[in-house]
Amino acid sequence: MSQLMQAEITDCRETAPGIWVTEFMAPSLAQGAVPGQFLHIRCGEGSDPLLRRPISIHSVDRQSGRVKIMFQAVGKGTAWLASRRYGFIDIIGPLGRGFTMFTGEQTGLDCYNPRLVVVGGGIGAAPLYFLLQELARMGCVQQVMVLLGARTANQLLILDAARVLGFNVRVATDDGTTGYRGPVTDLLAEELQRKPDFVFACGPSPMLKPLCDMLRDAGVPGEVSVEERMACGVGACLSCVCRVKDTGGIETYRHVCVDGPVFAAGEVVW
Amino acid sequence: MSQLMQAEITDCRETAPGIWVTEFMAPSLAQGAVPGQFLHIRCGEGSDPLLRRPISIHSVDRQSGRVKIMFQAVGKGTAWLASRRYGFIDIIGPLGRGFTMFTGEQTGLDCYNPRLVVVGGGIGAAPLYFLLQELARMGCVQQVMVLLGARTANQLLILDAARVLGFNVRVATDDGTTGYRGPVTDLLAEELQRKPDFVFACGPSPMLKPLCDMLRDAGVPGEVSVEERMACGVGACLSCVCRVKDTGGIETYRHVCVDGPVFAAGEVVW
Amino acid sequence: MNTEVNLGGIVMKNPVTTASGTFGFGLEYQPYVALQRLGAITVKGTTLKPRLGNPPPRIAETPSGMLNAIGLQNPGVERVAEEIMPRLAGLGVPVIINIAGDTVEDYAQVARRLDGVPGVAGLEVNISCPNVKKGGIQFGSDPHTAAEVTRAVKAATGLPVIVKLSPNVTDLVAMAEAVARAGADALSMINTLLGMAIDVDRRRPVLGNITGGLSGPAVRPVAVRAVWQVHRALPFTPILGMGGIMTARDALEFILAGATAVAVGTGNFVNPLATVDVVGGIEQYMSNHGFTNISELVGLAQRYTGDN
Amino acid sequence: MNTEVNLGGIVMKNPVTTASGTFGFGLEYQPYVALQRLGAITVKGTTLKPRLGNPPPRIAETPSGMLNAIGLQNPGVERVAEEIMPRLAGLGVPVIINIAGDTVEDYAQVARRLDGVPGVAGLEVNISCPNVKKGGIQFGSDPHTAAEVTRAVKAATGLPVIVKLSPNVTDLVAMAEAVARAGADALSMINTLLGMAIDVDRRRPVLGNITGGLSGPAVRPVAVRAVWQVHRALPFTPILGMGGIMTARDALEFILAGATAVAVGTGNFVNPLATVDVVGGIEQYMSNHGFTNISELVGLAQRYTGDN
Ligand SMILES: Cc1cc2nc3c(=O)[nH]c(=O)nc-3n(C[C@H](O)[C@H](O)[C@H](O)COP(=O)(O)OP(=O)(O)OC[C@H]3O[C@@H](n4cnc5c(N)ncnc54)[C@H](O)[C@@H]3O)c2cc1C
Ligand SMILES: Cc1cc2nc3c(=O)[nH]c(=O)nc-3n(C[C@H](O)[C@H](O)[C@H](O)COP(=O)(O)OP(=O)(O)OC[C@H]3O[C@@H](n4cnc5c(N)ncnc54)[C@H](O)[C@@H]3O)c2cc1C
Ligand SMILES: Cc1cc2nc3c(=O)[nH]c(=O)nc-3n(C[C@H](O)[C@H](O)[C@H](O)COP(=O)(O)O)c2cc1C
Ligand SMILES: Cc1cc2nc3c(=O)[nH]c(=O)nc-3n(C[C@H](O)[C@H](O)[C@H](O)COP(=O)(O)O)c2cc1C
Ligand code: FES
Ligand code: FES
Repeated sequence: MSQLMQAEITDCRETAPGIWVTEFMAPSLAQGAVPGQFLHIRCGEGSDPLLRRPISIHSVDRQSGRVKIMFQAVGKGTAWLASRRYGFIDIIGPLGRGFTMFTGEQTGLDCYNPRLVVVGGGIGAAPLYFLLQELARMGCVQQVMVLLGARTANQLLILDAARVLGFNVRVATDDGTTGYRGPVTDLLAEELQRKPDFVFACGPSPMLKPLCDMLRDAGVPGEVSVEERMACGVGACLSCVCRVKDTGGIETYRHVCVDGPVFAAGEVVW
Repeated sequence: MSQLMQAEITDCRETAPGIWVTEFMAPSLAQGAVPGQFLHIRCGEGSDPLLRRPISIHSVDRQSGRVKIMFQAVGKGTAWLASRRYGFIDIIGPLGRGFTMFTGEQTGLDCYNPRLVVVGGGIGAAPLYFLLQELARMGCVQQVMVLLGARTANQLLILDAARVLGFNVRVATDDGTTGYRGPVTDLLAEELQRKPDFVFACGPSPMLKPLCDMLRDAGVPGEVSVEERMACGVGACLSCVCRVKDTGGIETYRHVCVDGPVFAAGEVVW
Repeated sequence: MNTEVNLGGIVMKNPVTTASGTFGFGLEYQPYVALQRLGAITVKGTTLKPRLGNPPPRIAETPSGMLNAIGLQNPGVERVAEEIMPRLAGLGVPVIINIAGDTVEDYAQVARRLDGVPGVAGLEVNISCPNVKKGGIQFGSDPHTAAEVTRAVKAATGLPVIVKLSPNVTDLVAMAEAVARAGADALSMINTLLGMAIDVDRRRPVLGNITGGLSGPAVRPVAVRAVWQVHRALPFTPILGMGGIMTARDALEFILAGATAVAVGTGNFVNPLATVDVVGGIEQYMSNHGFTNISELVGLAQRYTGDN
Repeated sequence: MNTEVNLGGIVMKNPVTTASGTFGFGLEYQPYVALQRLGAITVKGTTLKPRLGNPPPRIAETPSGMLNAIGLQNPGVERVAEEIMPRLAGLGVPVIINIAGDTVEDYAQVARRLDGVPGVAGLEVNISCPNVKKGGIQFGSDPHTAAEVTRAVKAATGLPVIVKLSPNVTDLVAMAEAVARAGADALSMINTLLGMAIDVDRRRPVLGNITGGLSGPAVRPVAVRAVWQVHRALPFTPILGMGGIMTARDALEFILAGATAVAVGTGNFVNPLATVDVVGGIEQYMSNHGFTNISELVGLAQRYTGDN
């Protein structure tokens, strides 16, 4: 159940150039959240910046009740957040629908011992670490291939952490400073040859759009986490729409904050 | 000459409940400023709060180039300022006309070895400490009577500091927790019996208004530092007007930021 | 202490409601807010037929404000009456339904359909939504058509009718007078200011709809002025004031200017507890300053006439 | 890289000037700003006779904005022409004088007096100051009188005439068309939005004048929309855009929406270097994005027509 809370910051550090990880105490989140869900965080004290910022849950430690977010300082809200080293942050969460594998809802993933691919691009890797944590907890490490892409080597996120969990990881960078030189979707194309059972992805639209096309063409089901500007975060303001095709093929809007941020790959109209 | 500068904070502490002293490096101010002048300080990063806040110079150390301001955290601008413990503050200054004794301008104070009274009410004492520093430097300590008023004992400012400089100080509090119980103007009434040569005062309007009347009635010249809301601080926006009577007795507006904040006591129309 | 107000026939136990479109149908905020603490709940703009709304992006943040171009996405009056109202009726809080349409007849039909639906305490007629191309803006900027819509809605319902005014006009008082004469039981103001933002990197408007409505603290001075002017001209017409209210002090600006009740809009997004904080803060203010009835505060700043 | 613009006959080496009333006569900011870096300096509103202005308080801070009710305090056109212009003429920067009046004849007389005064590059006609009771607001909200003022000023001077529009109107485009037809060489927008604030503790308006004009970042979305709409309707009439510009990115929003030049107002109070920062930032943007002439940017966002 989502709550409004003041969570005490226990750590905040820059983990890669411009990428920050903030840790805070939030036992209810650590217990109740599902990978893919997000938090709506107040990033300022006055009225500028005004709106909360949606940030995914990066990892949880159920034991200690600590939760982490990983974010890129891109504008004034995230810059403010990065400047908070102690004290409290004002959070609403957990919000949204996470990856359905963990929500108990019906999913495209209904086979036994499924072979999975997890694809992260840039800061889109942030929520995927929580996903990997859960997959590891379920003992799925062997059946998962993790593909990570970034602009350049020092922007590759969650790589070491994923390997520590025991996952098989392949990487791609735009400038070839490490791994494959080119888009991470090229690596996915190779993986799709092996007909995986399900693909999880999070990243920028220019990565997710072709990715969804590839999944459709390959006939592989999957889920993607998408972004849209949000005001309320709770389904009240109707701002965060994403165009989707419903099962009957009819196009309509769904709301990223309550119907998403995770959508079936085939559902999203790019 | 006034400058726009980024001054490094060297200290910030709460000196009385809700009253802060911030010290920063600003050699040009330490050298060039005159008691009664003020600084126009940016109190925030985004656009809320938007405008700079005028704060008087509290003390200067010409040797080290350090300057102090003393301020009450009353609203969001001053609250922000109080939260800055290190880093830089964005200042314009020194601004305005200080006490004329130090500006080389003509003044009502044209006698030899003048007997002076300095009257401060509440946070109005802040700029008066700089005045006392200068008077002490000029060797005037013996001829000066300092009167300080406050709501209650722990809000009495610059008392110890003034005594350390060797000044004679009398105090008044509204609640009688220390010194005379009642307005500091009652103490001034007593002093005026002794016909001092000049009175310097800074404090809230409800103190300055009767004070100016008392000086007029006693025929004693003096100067008061007044406050008005400011946007530019440099005479460009025409917002900070104070109604004054010019020498011909004609009422007009003067601008607190450039014509003040120090005005001849007889000039101000309350 | 008495904080009860009567907003043109809608009795509210305190003067605080939600601004239409910012609080969904109330239920979205139930996990966070004790809805029973509210004087009323004003829900999303409702039209005759369901609407999908505008293409994204639908919002943009601006300094101390936001632009929105939702485009009146809503499930249509039928579902509101049949599915949503039954869930809201049980809360024991008056529900004000904001209605909109493309034609005068649309408004009347929506009003008629809602007449007698349990739980509906009043209608707020949105003649001022800047995000709907047909109707909407025209109704809100011409006194004659505004009066016509008002008359049609009044004729179609026995419920109290609040007419919501747009600030995007030269003469707000003329608009207020026209709809008051046409029978409006109360006025609400302000709807959003027409604005836009441009994405400098992509060199195109940020919003899918190009222009949108500006709300939030940024617009508060405009809203307070609107309430002040209209209350001065029409002292006996109750006003529901809104625009940038985040705290009780903000709300009190509106009340002192002449608003009988206030609505919190964008503030809910920032602080989901904004409404109840406002309720508590107003009570605190009244007890601190020795006021026993909220009505003593309404328009009190208008009495000030000194020169300084 | 060419950043020169022609604002209805006023040639500016870059598109950046100051908003009238926020930069005094320029000299006040000389200790902080290299004035020669500016495309032009627009000075305080000048009237036929000196004016004392309104009683204090004259300003109030609001979220991301400020209210002002200066009331056109100024030394009168005679002193501006005789004493101030000689000091400004030597700077080598075009000076635009903002003029105001209570009657059409007032405007004409001020314009006539300034004709031929060395250093004066153009006039900005303030038909929209909300803080002067006689005239002012009326001229700015009625297309006919606005056109009349424009014609009178044009007839009285050979200088380029910019007419400054108020956003406090229902139909800004109609105002723009009226003054353009009446001969305005350029339009400037926006003047301040009418607003007010109430001191909740003292239960009275904050400003001595009760209402005032809202400016600063808070109003930027309204200003950008104004420029967008007017440029769309009158693509060949140069626009001086202003309202909440603090940075080059803010200025570029106006230029991309259709402004030929921009003015920094309230931003000067926050950052005295705002104008020169904007000049530098626009140059930086042009070189980053491969633009060689500023004219390529004017109205560029209007070309966008896609659905997303
Ligand atoms: C469900 C969800 C989960 C997210 N998770 C993460 C995460 O784990 N780590 C991370 O770094 N970023 C994440 N983002 C993106 C993050 O919300 C934006 O980077 C952030 O809002 C930018 O705020 P700003 O003030 O720094 O930037 P500004 O550009 O100043 O923001 C201006 C406005 O635009 C909105 N905005 C800007 N970029 C985005 C965006 N990409 N998505 C949605 N709104 C945006 C802001 O919220 C704000 O309202 C997520 C977005 C969504 C929708
Ligand atoms: C020349 C001068 C010197 C001053 N020196 C000092 C000093 O040494 N120490 C000190 O504590 N205070 C001083 N003040 C008062 C100080 O400027 C205000 O307390 C401060 O601006 C309040 O800002 P805020 O954001 O905390 O309050 P808010 O109430 O949020 O401020 C809102 C707006 O009102 C203005 N404002 C509020 N109170 C005052 C005031 N008393 N005078 C002028 N503007 C005001 C603010 O600048 C701001 O624009 C001085 C004022 C002036 C004019
Ligand atoms: C996201 C959003 C949606 C809105 N939808 C409606 C609506 O459907 N009907 C309406 O009359 N006003 C609508 N409004 C306007 C608000 O009810 C209110 O008048 C305005 O936002 C000013 O108040 P605020 O500054 O507190 O938000 C909407 C505002 C926002 C921000
Ligand atoms: C203190 C102040 C004084 C102003 N005086 C004038 C004036 O004399 N004439 C005029 O046309 N506009 C005047 N304006 C309006 C500005 O020129 C400008 O149109 C408005 O402030 C919006 O720009 P900004 O948000 O950048 O300040 C004044 C604005 C302020 C804040
Ligand atoms: S952010 Fe308000 S509905 Fe999604
Ligand atoms: S503050 Fe601008 S003139 Fe004094």
